[in-house]
Amino acid sequence: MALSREQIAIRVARELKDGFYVNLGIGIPTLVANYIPDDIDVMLQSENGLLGMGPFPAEDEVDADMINAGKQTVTAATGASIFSSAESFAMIRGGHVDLTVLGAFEVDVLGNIASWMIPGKLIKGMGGAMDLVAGAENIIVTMTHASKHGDSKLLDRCSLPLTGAACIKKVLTDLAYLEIADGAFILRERAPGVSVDEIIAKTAGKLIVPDYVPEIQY
Amino acid sequence: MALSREQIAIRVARELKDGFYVNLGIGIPTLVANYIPDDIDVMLQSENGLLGMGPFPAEDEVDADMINAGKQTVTAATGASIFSSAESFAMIRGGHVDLTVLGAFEVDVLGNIASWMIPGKLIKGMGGAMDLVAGAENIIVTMTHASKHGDSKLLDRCSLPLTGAACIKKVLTDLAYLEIADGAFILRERAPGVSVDEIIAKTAGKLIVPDYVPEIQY
Amino acid sequence: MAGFNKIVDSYEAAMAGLEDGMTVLSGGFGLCGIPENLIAQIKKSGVTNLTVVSNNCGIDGFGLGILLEDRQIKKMIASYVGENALFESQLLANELEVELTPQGTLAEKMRAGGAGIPAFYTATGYGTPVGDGKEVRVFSGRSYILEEAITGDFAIVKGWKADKFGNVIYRNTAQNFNPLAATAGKITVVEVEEIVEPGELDPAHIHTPGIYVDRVIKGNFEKRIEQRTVRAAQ
Amino acid sequence: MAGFNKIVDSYEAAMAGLEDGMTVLSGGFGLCGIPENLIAQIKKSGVTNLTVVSNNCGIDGFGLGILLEDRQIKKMIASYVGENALFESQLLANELEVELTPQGTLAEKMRAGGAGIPAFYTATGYGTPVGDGKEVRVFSGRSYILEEAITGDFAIVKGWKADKFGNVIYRNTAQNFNPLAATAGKITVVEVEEIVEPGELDPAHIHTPGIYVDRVIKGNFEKRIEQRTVRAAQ
Repeated sequence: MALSREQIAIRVARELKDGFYVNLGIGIPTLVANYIPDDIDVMLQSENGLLGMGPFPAEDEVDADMINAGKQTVTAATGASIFSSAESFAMIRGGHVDLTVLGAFEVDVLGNIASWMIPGKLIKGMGGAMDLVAGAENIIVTMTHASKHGDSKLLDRCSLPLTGAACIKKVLTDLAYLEIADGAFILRERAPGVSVDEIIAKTAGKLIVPDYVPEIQY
Repeated sequence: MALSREQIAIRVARELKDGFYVNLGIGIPTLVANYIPDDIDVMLQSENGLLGMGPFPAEDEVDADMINAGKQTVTAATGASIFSSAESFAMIRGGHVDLTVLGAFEVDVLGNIASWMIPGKLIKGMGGAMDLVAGAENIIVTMTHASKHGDSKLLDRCSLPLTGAACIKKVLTDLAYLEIADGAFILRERAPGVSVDEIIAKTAGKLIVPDYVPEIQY
Repeated sequence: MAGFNKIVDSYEAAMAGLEDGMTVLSGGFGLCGIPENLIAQIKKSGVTNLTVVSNNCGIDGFGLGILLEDRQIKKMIASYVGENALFESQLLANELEVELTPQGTLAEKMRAGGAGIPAFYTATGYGTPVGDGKEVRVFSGRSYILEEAITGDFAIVKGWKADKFGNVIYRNTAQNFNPLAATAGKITVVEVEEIVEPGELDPAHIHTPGIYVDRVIKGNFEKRIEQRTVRAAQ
Repeated sequence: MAGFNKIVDSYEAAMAGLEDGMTVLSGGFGLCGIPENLIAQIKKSGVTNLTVVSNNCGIDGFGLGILLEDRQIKKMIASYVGENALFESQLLANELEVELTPQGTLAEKMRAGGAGIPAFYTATGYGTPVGDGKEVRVFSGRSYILEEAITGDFAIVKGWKADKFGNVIYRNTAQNFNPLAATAGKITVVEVEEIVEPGELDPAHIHTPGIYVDRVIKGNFEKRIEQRTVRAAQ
């Protein structure tokens, strides 16, 4: 069965390592913060200028001057630092963030990602996404494997305008965890109860299927 | 008679305007701080990262962590700000400093300045001088009109490696105050008792002498 | 002597000199740390054909969104827009020009504008529509695009506290683009919640040194919250 | 869990991994705000063929000057050198390579190195020997030269206070190049006068956020003064 949003977040959280600085995009990536393993410390970076993002505030802690990149009211964790947008993106673009998790419309076998613009629809802008994909060595894309109409989002070449070129190496969908290398998706794990055949059917881009593809354990 | 170091500083101080942010180089320019007119406020920028430099400290105020660009112990004036070298030169290179006063070996009719390097002698480096001359609209160069050997320092073309190209518009020497425009020095004022003929004799670069050249008043 | 006293007493004086066709840089991220009263003054002044540079364009009826009501904005340079219906309708009707710029590039462009750097290379946007028509250059085997600095005729900035010299500190994440905009305006206007005496702000912890600031005004702020999010009571 | 505890207990541990031929970025201006104990540890370690990037090179017997004694520095990138006789003699004997860089360009190169900007244009140095061999480009009628970023294998930094997460503040003008070097080291080591508990430093006034810092050590400092200048007693 396809993974739930929470299950995707739980699987992503396993990629976190002790001492990681992590930027979590809006949507499913944000949920990852709820599943950080107890035995590790990570520090969350919010690109509007906060390193060490804490949980949402209690009612009496709400502060209009303390928000995250999703414009939600948040708190600062003990030991946080707050800075300008230029400093924040110096961190991001300078490669100091250990892991970035973000959503996408499409990913392809070259590691290209399209996540910000659907021609013909209203274009709201890329925000910090282009900076994040250009700045991080280590990026996990989370998305559904196929659209509601059944069209694969894992392609040979992205059809939509790119957010970044040749920058994605890891994709977690509702069906599978895949790595991108040497011009192909490599199927590393599958959602519990999802067959390799289903993943093959829903992956338009070149797919390499190893002999053994374990199920993701929950 | 040629101006003393103090007289040069006094004349330069007359170029200060109320509300000016000013960077004073090492040597004679530093003395300008002693002659700021009582009826105006200026704020001194020191390129090591201090805006609002105060006087030298009293014995019991000496602080190894509070120095100026000449590495002298100083104080911070009330309302000062302290920042990194990048921020300091953002101010300088971004054109936010209203007036820069610095010394030179040579200046020429194109506004070129040479102040940092004499081939064959030990080269100590340009420090912040190249940034200052490239960043300021308004620069006053102070120097002796001629070398000890009588060689003019106001030339058609600088003979020494440049600190900056086409950036100097005002020169105050021990003999005269000159502006640079349209490929010539324009003699605006002369030191008390110094004849126009002496200035002509000691100026190698093209010199324009207006009909009336007042003496600098002290 | 007037000296370094940059305090003005009215919003008219704060925005004096703003004219049709000028470029205005604004601090703020979403509705956080926006110079809301300076924006309101721009609306009141009725100037038009503005180019506005800001990460976002406010919402319907608040922040920069109110400058859309009388079509005062000709061109918007931003990283993320469209949180308001009026923006969308003017955009679709070609009444508004939009130049979308990655958030980090936008921040760096403003900083560069203030710091005398006319252009810089960045990996952000390479291989995307943002890179179209821009010079590509390879450094150490990686491709980068050339991005030019941004400056403005005015910068409008929201601070927390300032002194009369124009030294400013920001509160929490209301800092965002404010100190960058502050460096890059020919005339930089800062509105703050509190004016303090010179010396009250720790010199080593001033976010915007007064050299960048031309005018300071004390305002009252609504500080509207865009996404009020709280955790469950314990 | 080790987590974000970056405190090390010995200078050996602080500089572990430094090898012959590496590039070291150092904070400090003159003798102000120099990481004096980290420099001493480099001397003790005996590594050679270093490229050192710092505004100055200390004086005879103190600061980076001590690395000249055993000829540990192969190349110096600085804006102003020659405050010490040993430097001069090694330079004249061609035992030391020097790349003189304008102070503002040097600061910006380090910042760029930390911020993922491989190169930028600046007016500084155009038409001078600094511009020789560098690309010139005209923006808005003015000529600029292209300058490339600097990064280091190590950055050595002197802070005032730090917490175990590596958040650092600097004291007065001892800030100078320190926060810039801190961003541009593959391994950034900060020595401080005091280690404080996380949360003691105001989040909005941290000069160097911990993300840039790999190791923190508490040291004792001589803080030698280069030009002790006092005013006459009243």
